[in-house]
Parts: sequence; C-alpha cells; structure tokens
Amino acid sequence: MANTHKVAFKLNGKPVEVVVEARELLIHTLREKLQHTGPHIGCETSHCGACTVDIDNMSVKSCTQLTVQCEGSEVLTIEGFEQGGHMHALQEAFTQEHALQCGYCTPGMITRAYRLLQEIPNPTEEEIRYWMAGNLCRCTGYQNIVKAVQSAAGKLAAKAA
Amino acid sequence: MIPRPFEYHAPANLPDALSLLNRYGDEAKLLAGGHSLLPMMKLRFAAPGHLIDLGKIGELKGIKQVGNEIRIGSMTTENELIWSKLLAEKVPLLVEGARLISDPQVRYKGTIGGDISHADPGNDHPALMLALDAAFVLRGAKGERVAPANGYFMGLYATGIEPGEIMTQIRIPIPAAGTGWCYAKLKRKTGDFAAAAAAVMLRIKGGGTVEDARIALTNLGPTPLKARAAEDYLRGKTLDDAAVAEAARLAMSICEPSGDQRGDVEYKTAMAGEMTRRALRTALSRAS
Amino acid sequence: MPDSVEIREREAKLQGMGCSRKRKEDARFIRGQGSYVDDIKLPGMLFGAMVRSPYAHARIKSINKQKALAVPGVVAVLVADDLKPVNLAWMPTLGGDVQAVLADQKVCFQYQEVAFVIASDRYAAADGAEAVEVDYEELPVIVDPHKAMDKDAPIIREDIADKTEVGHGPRTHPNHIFTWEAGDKAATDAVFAKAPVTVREEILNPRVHPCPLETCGCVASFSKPTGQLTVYMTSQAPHLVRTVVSMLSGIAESKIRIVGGDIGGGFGNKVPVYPGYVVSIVASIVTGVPIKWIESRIDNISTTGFARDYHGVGELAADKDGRIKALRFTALADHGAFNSHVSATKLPAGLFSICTGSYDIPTAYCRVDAVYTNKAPGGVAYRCSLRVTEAVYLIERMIDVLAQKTGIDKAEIRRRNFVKAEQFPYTTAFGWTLDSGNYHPALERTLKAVDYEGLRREQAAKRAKGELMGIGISTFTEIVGAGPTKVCDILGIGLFDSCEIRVHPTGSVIARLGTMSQGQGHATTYAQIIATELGLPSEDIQIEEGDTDKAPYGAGTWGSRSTPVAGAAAARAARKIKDKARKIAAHLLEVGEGDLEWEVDRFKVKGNPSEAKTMKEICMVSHTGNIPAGMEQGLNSVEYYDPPNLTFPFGAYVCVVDVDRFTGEIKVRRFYALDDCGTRINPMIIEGQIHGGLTEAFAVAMGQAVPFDENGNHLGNSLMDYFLPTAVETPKWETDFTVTPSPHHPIGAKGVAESPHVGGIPCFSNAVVDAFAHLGVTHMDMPHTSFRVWQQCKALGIHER
Amino acid sequence: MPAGAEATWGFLQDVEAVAQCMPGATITERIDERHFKGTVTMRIGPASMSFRGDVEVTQIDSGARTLRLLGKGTDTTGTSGASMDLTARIEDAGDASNLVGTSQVSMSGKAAAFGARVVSSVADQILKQFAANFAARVAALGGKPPSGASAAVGSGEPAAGASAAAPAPASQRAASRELNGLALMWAVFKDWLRALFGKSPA
Repeated sequence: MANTHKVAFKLNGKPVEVVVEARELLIHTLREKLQHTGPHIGCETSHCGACTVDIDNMSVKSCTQLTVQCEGSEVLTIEGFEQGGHMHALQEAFTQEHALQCGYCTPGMITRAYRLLQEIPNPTEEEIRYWMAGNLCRCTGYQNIVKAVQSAAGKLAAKAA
Repeated sequence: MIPRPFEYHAPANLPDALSLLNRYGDEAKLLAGGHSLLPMMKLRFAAPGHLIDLGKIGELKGIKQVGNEIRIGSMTTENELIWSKLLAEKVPLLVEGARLISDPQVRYKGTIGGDISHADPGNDHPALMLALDAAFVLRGAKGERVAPANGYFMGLYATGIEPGEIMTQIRIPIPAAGTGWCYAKLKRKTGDFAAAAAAVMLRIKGGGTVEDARIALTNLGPTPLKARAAEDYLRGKTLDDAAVAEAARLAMSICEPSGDQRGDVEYKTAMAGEMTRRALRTALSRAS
Repeated sequence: MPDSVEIREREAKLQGMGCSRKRKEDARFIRGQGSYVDDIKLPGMLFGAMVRSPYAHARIKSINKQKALAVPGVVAVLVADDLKPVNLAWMPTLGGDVQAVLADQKVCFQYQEVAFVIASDRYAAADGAEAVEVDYEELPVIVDPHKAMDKDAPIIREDIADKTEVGHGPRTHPNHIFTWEAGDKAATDAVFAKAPVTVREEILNPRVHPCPLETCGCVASFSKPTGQLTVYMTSQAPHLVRTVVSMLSGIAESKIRIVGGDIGGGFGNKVPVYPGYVVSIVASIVTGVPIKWIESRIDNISTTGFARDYHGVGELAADKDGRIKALRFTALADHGAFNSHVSATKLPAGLFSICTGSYDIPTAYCRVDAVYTNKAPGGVAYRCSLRVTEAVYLIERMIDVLAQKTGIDKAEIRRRNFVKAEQFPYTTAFGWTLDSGNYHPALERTLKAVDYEGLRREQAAKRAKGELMGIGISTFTEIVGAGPTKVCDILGIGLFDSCEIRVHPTGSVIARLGTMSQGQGHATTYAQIIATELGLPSEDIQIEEGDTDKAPYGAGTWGSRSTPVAGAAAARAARKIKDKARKIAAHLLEVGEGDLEWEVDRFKVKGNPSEAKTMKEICMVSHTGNIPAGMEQGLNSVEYYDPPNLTFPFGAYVCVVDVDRFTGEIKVRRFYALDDCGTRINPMIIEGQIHGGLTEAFAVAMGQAVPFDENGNHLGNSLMDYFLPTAVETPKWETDFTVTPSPHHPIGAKGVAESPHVGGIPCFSNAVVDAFAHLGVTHMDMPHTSFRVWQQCKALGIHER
Repeated sequence: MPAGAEATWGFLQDVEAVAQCMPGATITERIDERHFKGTVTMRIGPASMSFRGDVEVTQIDSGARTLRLLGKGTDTTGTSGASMDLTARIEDAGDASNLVGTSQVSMSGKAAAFGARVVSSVADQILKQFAANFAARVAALGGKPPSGASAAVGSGEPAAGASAAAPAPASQRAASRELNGLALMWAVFKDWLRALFGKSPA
C-alpha cells in the first residue's frame, strides 16, 4: 500500500494507533479498523451528520475528515458516553422522550448534542434546532429530539448544581 | 466516494508549508477545513498528488484588532467567527454571514481563508469581503503582499493568488461607528448555497442621506459581484422606497447567474434584487 | 375501592396495550450498538463496488476489465456475460417483468449497473471500479412519459419487444407496460354528461425517493461445503426475498437464510430485490467468501426504489350544492426502464382505487397507463400502501377545486360529502368496504382546535392588504394492512402474516413474527399486545423478527401492515394459548371452564375470587404432568392470519401557511393533525410515527423531487440537492386523536405510520393553493419550492413591489 | 485577430490544427480529414477531468467563414460524459478580423449532477480559451502580434454569457493546452494591468 502513515490518537480516552493510507477517512478507520460502529455513514457528502464524532471539542463529520489529520487528537464517539455502567443524561433523555426510531442517526445526534450542551448549557428550542441542523433524522421529525436535548440539559444542570 | 491516493503533508509552520507548496507546485493542494476539497476528491473530480494540511500552523489562527483594523488568521473557523466578541462588536456583518454558512459541524472545520481562496461562486465570504473592503495577506517564497478584495476575484474559482502563495490573513478596516450592516441570503435549506445573497454596509449622514453604501452579491455570476452602479447611485440619496428599488434594479443589472435546481436565471436575478432590498432596509434600521 | 386499585396495579405491571411503554429497542441504539448491515464483518469478507452508466440510454460496445484487474486488491470483475452461465444476468421483478442484474448489451437508465468489482476492501474496490473501461454508444432518450408511446419513440426494452404482456393485460406499444381500469366507465361518463357542475385538473405526483438515512446493502455468504447461503440485508420483507432468491438461484429455500438485522429506515425503499443483492450473492458463490455491497447515497437516490411519478388527471361531477355525483381519475405512470415496482399481482396500480376517499361518491371510474422511460426502475410505496398517496392526493386536491368552483367553503364541502357514521361498513363505488369511520366529529374537533372561522377572517383581512395566507384542510381515508389473500398476493404468495409464541415454564415468552421493524418499535408494541392477551408482563416477552431461519413466514413490514396483519396474528396466537390455559386452570381448580372468569393476569372462579390461578402458575403447570388427560404439555401456538379485509384509518388535518410573494418562500405557521387509527397500542410510539410521517409529507410537498434533464441526466442525487429537512426547516406538529376501532381486527387496531404522510401531503398543497385561491388559482404542482411558488406569483403579476 | 478576414479564415483551413484549438484537446489519432480521436482535459478550480472521445468537424462554410467542431467523450473515471459544440466565425474588420464564437457544453453523469451551477461559465471559458488558442496560432503563423485585450474581457469583470462574442487576449499562459480557468483569467488580469499602464504585451 502506497504511503501509509502511523497515526496515534485517543479514542474515548484510550490511546490507539493505526496504520492508514493518507486518503483513509476517519469514519472508515473507526468502523473497520477500530470496531467502533456507532458512527454511521449516511450521505458521504457531509450533509447528514450520522458520522458525527467529537474531535478536540469540536463536532466533526468523520466522513469528511482524514484519519491522518487526527494525529494527537482526542476523539469521542457514542461508545464513550456510558461511564462506569451509567448512561449519559442524553442517552437517558433520548429514550425517555422517544427521540429515536430506526436509531441510525442517534449516535451522531447524541454526540452532536453533547458538544452543543458543553457550549450552551441551557439552550432554547430555537438554539437547539439551529445548532443541531447538521444532523438529519428521517424518522422523528425532530420534535422529540429537541425535547430530549432540553430535558438532558435540565438534568445536567441539576447535577452540576 | 473514496478519494484517489495522494501524499499528505502537515507542516508545523508557514515556511515549511511554502517550501512544500513550491516543491510540488501544480501537484499540490492546500487543505484548510476540507469541506469543499475533500468532497470533490471523494467524487474524484479533484485528485491532487499532494495535500498540504495547514491545520497544524498556529500562526494562521486567531482574531485580533491592530489599530483600526481587524486581522483574522486565514485558518480561523466559521464558528470562531460566530463566537468572537470582538467581531460581534466591530464587524457584526461577518458574524451574521458566518451564521448563514452551511451547518454547525461544517462551521467547526470550515475556515474563512479556505472559503475565500476556493472562490466557489456560492461561497459567502468573498461577497462579505467586498462589502467590508477587506484585504488579503498573501505570503510567497519571495515574501508578503497585500491584495485588496476588490479586484481579487477574477473568474470561476479564479483569484489573484499567484502559484506558490498562501493566504495567511484577512484584514478588515473597522467600519465607522453607526454603520448599518446586513447579509440577506436566500437558500433552500440549511447547508445549501445561496440562490441569491446580498451583503450591505451602509453609512448614513446626519441629514439621513446615504454617505456611503457597499453592496456585494453572492452566487449571481462566476465571481462575487460588487454592485458599483447601485453604490454610486445611493450616495447622497435618502434611502426611501424609490431609492431602494432603483439600487436593487442596478444590482440586478450586473447579475449573470447559472440556472440550476435553486432556480433559473430570471428567478436568481430577481432574488438578487429582493435580497438587496432586504439587506438595505435591515442595514438602514441598524444604522445610526 | 381498594380491590379495583389492586387490579389496576396488576394491570400497570403488565405494561400492556394502551400504555406509553418506553422502547425495548433503544438500549442498543443509544449506545451505538445497533447491528446494521454495514456493521457486519465476516472472516475473509471481500467488498464489491458497482460500475454504473453515465448515460441514460446507450449501447455497450465493449467492456475492458484488464486495467481494473491490475489494480492492487482487486479479485474479480463481473459483467453480464459472467452471470449468464448461472442464469443470473436477468432477474424477475416484483412487478412481473425482468430486470438486468448487470447491463446486458445496453443500458436503459443513468447509473444502471454495468459491472461489479470485487476487491479486498472498499478502497481497492473503488479504484477498480474507476479502472473498468466501458465503451458506450449513446442512444436517443425518453424522459417524458407522455412521449413514451409516440409512434417514433425509441424502443427502450428490446429484450421484451415481442412480449404481449408485462405484469398485467395486453401491451399496445413497445414502451407500454400495462393499462388497468376500475369502476364503471359508461355510467360515469353518463353522469358527467349531464352534471350541473364538473371540474378537471391535471395533477402531478412527481418522482421522489424515500431516501432512508441508511442506504441499501447486503453481505452475502455462500458456504460451498454446506451449500448454505446466508444473506444479511436491508430488507423490509426478508421472507419474500428468500423466496425470490430461491426461485432465481435454484438454491432450496431451506438452504437460504435472510437476516434483516437492524434497518436504518426503509419507507418503501427496502422492499424490492435489487441487482446489488443478486450480484453479491453470485459473487459469493463464485469466490466462496462473503461479499459486502453497500450503496453510496448517490447510487441510492439514482437507482433503487423511487416512488410516485404519477401524472394524473382528476375530474369530479357534482350538483350545484357541491354534492359529488361521480369521479373520474386517470394517471400516466412512469415506471422507468424496468417494471420493478412492488404490487400485488391483481393490483398493478396498487390501491389507487381508494381514490373516492372519505366521500360518499355513487359512481366512479379510474384508469392507469404505465409506460417505460429511460429512468431508474421502481415505483415503490413511499411511506404508504402502493399508490395510496397518489389516490388520496388526487381526491383531496380535487374536492378543494370543486369547492372553489362552487364557491362553497372547503370545510363545508367536506361535511356535505362525507360518508356518514351510520353508513359504515360502507362499500365504495370501486368495491372497497370501509370497515369503520366517524368523519364529522373528527373534522369539527380539528376546526375548533385551530379556530377555523377566525383563521378565515384573518385570511380575508390579509388578502385585503395584498398578503398571501393559506389554510389547507385534508380529511383523508387511508387503506392499509395488505391484505386479504383473495385480493392481495405477490408472485402468487398471499399477503397474510404470522406469529409464533412460545411460553416457557417460568412465564417468559418468545414471540416471532413475519414482519420486519425499521424503527416502528415492534419489539415494544407486539409485546404489549401479547402481555394484555396473556396476562404476562411485556418485560418478559421477547420479540424476534427478520431472521428467516427463526421467524414464521410473513410478507414483511410495508403498507402499514404490521399491526393490522401481524399484530392480529399475535393477538390470535395468544388467545389460542389463553384457551388452553383456561382448560388447565379449570382442571386445577376443579371447576368447569364456564365457571371461570379472566381478570388481568389470572382465571378466577366466579363468585369465589379467592380461588384463582395466575397465568404464571399455569405456565409452570403446563410443563408438568398435572394437566388434563390427553392434553399436550407446553403453551405454544402459531397463527397464520389472513385478514378478512384491509383497515381504513382516517384523519382530519389543518395547515396554515404564509407566503412571501416576492421570494416565493413559504412559512408553515401551524399544522394540526387529528388521527384515528382505531385502538391505540402505544400512544408514545403512535405520536412519534405521526411526527415522522408529517415531516416526510412536508419534505415531499415542499421540496422533494428527482429531476432529470432532457438527456436523462439525474440532476439531484446527493443530499446537497435532494431535500431532507433539518430541525430548522421542519415545522412544529400538534397532534390529536379519536378512536374508532376496526370491527374486524382482533384488537380493533388499524395501523398509523402512513396516515400522516398520505394525509399530510395534500394538506400542505391545499394550504399553498388556498393562499392563491382568491386570485383564481385552482392548482399548483409539488414541490412548492420558493422558485416554483415565485413563478406562480409572477404569472399573476404580484411578484414585484 | 491580427490579420484580415480572408487570411484568418485561411488559417482555419488546417482543420486538424484548428481542432487542436479546442480547449484542452489533444488529437491522438486522425481518422479522416473531419474526424479525430482525442482527449479533452478540463480544469475548473481544484477539479480536473479528462475525457476520452471523438472530435468531429461538423461544418466548414467558406462562404460564411464558419467552422463548427463537436467533441464528445466519457471521462477517465467512467462516471461522467461531456460534449462540446463549438462554432467559430470570422468577421471582417478591415485589416484585422474578429473571431466570433459560441459554445454549448453539455455534461452527463456525475458531472451533470454536480456541475450544473458552473456549466455555463465553463462553456464561456472554453470559448475564450478557444479564441485565445486560435489567436496565438494566427500570430504564430505570421500575423502581427495580436493587440491587448479588449474591454469586454480586459476589465477583469466576470465573464460574459455562454453565447457572447469573445475577442481574446493572446498570451502564452492563455494558450495553455488545457481548459484552465485560473491560468486564463490570470493572463487576462495581467493584460488588463499592462493596459492600465499603457504598455502592450510582448
């Protein structure tokens, strides 16, 4: 294989190292080489957000990110949300508010919502709709997703207080 | 949707980037946010032999004020523009424009320099730069030059950058206090290019007449368009309905969009007029 | 009284029908642990990539594999000639036609499958696909279905030029597929001839695509030693697929296992059998290793399972009071290059004849002519039963047109024409028997909720100021739950469905059904049905679907048939078990069965409530020797349910829009949806389905279209152009309901997921057209994009300030 | 054009060479005097596509001094097709002449789906490029060196519509062997600067 690169980064807190072609896309590295199949491939043109992961505190569409760009980065995927057997407030809220149906967009949605709540801890409905607009869902019509993000925000605020 | 193979380079500083660019010349493409280039590569429309990633070059980031000028590193992202208190205060037009670009994830990666340099007719920053009378710092092997935005955009994806040059900084003269602003953009949905968009900067004299107006249009020709005739017409006028209508008419007269799924030439041209009207009215309401 | 409190507590513990039970499915999805087809990785698995045609109609002069075979990692390149020895170059379609698996000598639509490159991974496969050299000779193209049957029209399907029939009835032109009629033409024409009021409108249901977030794909794994073929695939109907695969491969059905797994949305796109599946199967048989094929988004929108493309003409005849006397609907159907739409054999135009809607129309006639064009094949049911959206769109648009012609209010004209509550069961002019309905209260409740009169007053005021505001009403009747085997079969197989229940000694249950969830929450709702029927907690009831080795035969999940058919099978299978349990209880309590009464989770002796046996106790006993003499051990049952009729959910919707006449932008200010789907199993899931269906209706009405240029070039096949609304564009939904149970369904349920799509689309269009009604506009075709709405404004001369 | 109409039209008679004036076209094989096999490379910004196909001279009308070329091919990835229909007419302008041209570009496959926004601009550039290549050729064949860019192109304003007349600047960059928007426009820009300072290009 031509010009392979050794790339080291942190995936959900654990150091990983992969050998990839320069052209390999992060979504493929995560899914094929690192067995993290939570992030999904929906459109391949960076419109749908199903492949969203968190890289160095940014929500990134991993279908439009080269793995070689991740050298030294901190990558968070949906697989990193459950801590010590405890689900993240967003995971709980998505179930409680029926914010998912086929589940295909859910990992990207939750990962994006996580970063949104880091930046705007108590968002209005309008802010949620605007800042979640990089993630498409074909099933829910978003109404319950908005509810879920708001209720998770409340729970997280209560926990912080 | 897999790119062709290429060599990847991640220079840690500008000199290294420049020497790589000079070494590989035509074979090389600069990688900024990648949300225009990588999709083109995945579709195999673009197949550069070498990708030079500017992402690790710290000196290309940041927003600061120097004298009466705002200086923005070319690798500053859209979200960084949106969140900048300095810009919100000094150049709100840029914040309003950035908010209308693509979607949240793309704005974490997309950069102002990349948007300008890619010079896609649908990109929003070129018109914003014309309205703000910005200038671009271009660094080459032989040194640095400053090119005004006005005249920089020459054709489809064609700018005044010379082979071997990298855009390092965007310089924006801080608009006079009380200057009105607006970026009015009509699009089909989040993440879409504009069917038509107008960027307006507006200064009103004490007497309520127009002291100066800058109007630039997005996606209405192979390049962003500066509506000079409309600007000249407005100077000294009271911005009443008739003046707004005439300015819109003059703006429409320079449009030559391509028809596509967003609309035909007639619609896009008409929308150029409507966006100009909207932008002028909003700018007026914000001017003092 | 405390007694009833205790009963209610026991009832609550069951989490049965009627409660908003949280979904069983979610636990894996919120952890990113769903198992979708692209997540599957088998030892030695290779990856396939499709080479597709850039031309809509062209002869293939030559295909050169050499460069592709030289690409590192490429194992093989398959073309039509490689499939012929195994008789798999062509495959049968669900529409009674054949379709090229890989293009044989010519391509008939753009992006048609031409070659299949098998390589070590998707990168090598992509490089290989690019290296396959195909020499094409372009041929004249037919894009407009109205030109398909012109005398000099180029022949698209030379392979069947001599076939006199494809699917249904005689063909009159090489590009003609079928002509289908229903109703009484002569009688209808007679009524029209002397009717005081008639209206006519040309109404297009444009070509759209269901576009689920997950594209189609499969992993085919053939084991040479065992002769066993396992295919993991994105299929809404695994059992039908297994039958088709067996028919065309010659492998015994018992040697084929189709596994559905988790599916990232279907909406009709994942019902048909696609060339990608078949060529992957062949590739696995040839190479002896598993082959994965995953569609790209561009390929998905360009080639698999489009919907609609019905070019309709609607006509109504009425008296001067707006009472409809006759209906005459026709449609020209563009089926693309192969007749691979999904339809019941006897219903080539699906359920189009439901087009009399919610109205009492004595005389009616409809006709559909289907033709070939140089476009992708398909014609699937996009979140509806086949052709029901087309039918409902026509009638709900036409009754508005009639209202405008007669000057009658759009709500009032519906009141005047509704089938009345006392008329149910009501048989339509086309012979469908509407099982139950109660239309008037539904409409009145909705009008009251939105203050309809107030909205009309506001609209009048706005019109006086030159502003555009539209109020849309839709009072639709759906037809779902295909269906009775006497009317509905695919490839000869009746559209019954099934449920097998196994009760274990400790009272836990496994139930397997022939359907296939794609997000509808079957694992949650089927368990609720069984829980209520058996008095065992739904938490202890495991639902399994989609693995043809485990589940009993069924036609799958599409056309809102899961609850009406498989849900009924589940209830009836449970009742068989309950009957046996009653016998055991009587035996244990030493009373006659007639002395027992059922209470939530137990059989009690009438008049002696302390004497009772719980279902849990009976489960254990049924596995011992202490059961009535001659009775078999165990508590298992299987039910194959052939519904006596379809079910007919209905609803009353109102949509309010504001239109910017200078840009054509439309703002949906309000959308109120009242649905009646009969007995409600899980209100939370029902509401979720309605939100989703309304959002897809919004997408179709306001932006979705699959556009082509005159050369057959696809102009909108990525998510850059194809309209999937985000949270920003999507309106907020208000939902409401009434309950009118189905008399023939064991639990009175009707199915709901498609109503909001079918009923929502005309509601949006009616609102948009209503905004222009005072200017004499009676119809505007979808999608109502700003561009198109502005063109309407321009035609009226109101687009400038 | 730096030569009279008749002379310039004369230059047009070498059809094979003229065919090579089609932007980015390389004639790889001559089938007969009107049919050629060749490749066309298009470069628009970062995008670059190579089409393998045929170039046909569909019309030579000495009376109207009109030549028509048709290029057709499938790109090397096999996912797109393109055709260019280019008409060139020589108009009398005293001791000089004008080359008036129109070009129709149509795309198929992925290029059609993703290129719609830019096709008309591309057609326009092809036309300018053809004119530039042709002018360079006329000059090379002994005409006077062509004069600087005319206002229409020289002002640095965006390019005119797809069917506009397009007098073109002659510059070695402009006469590049591929459709290269950047190179062409940059050459135009340079000519414009030279024009500003009253110098004529070498």
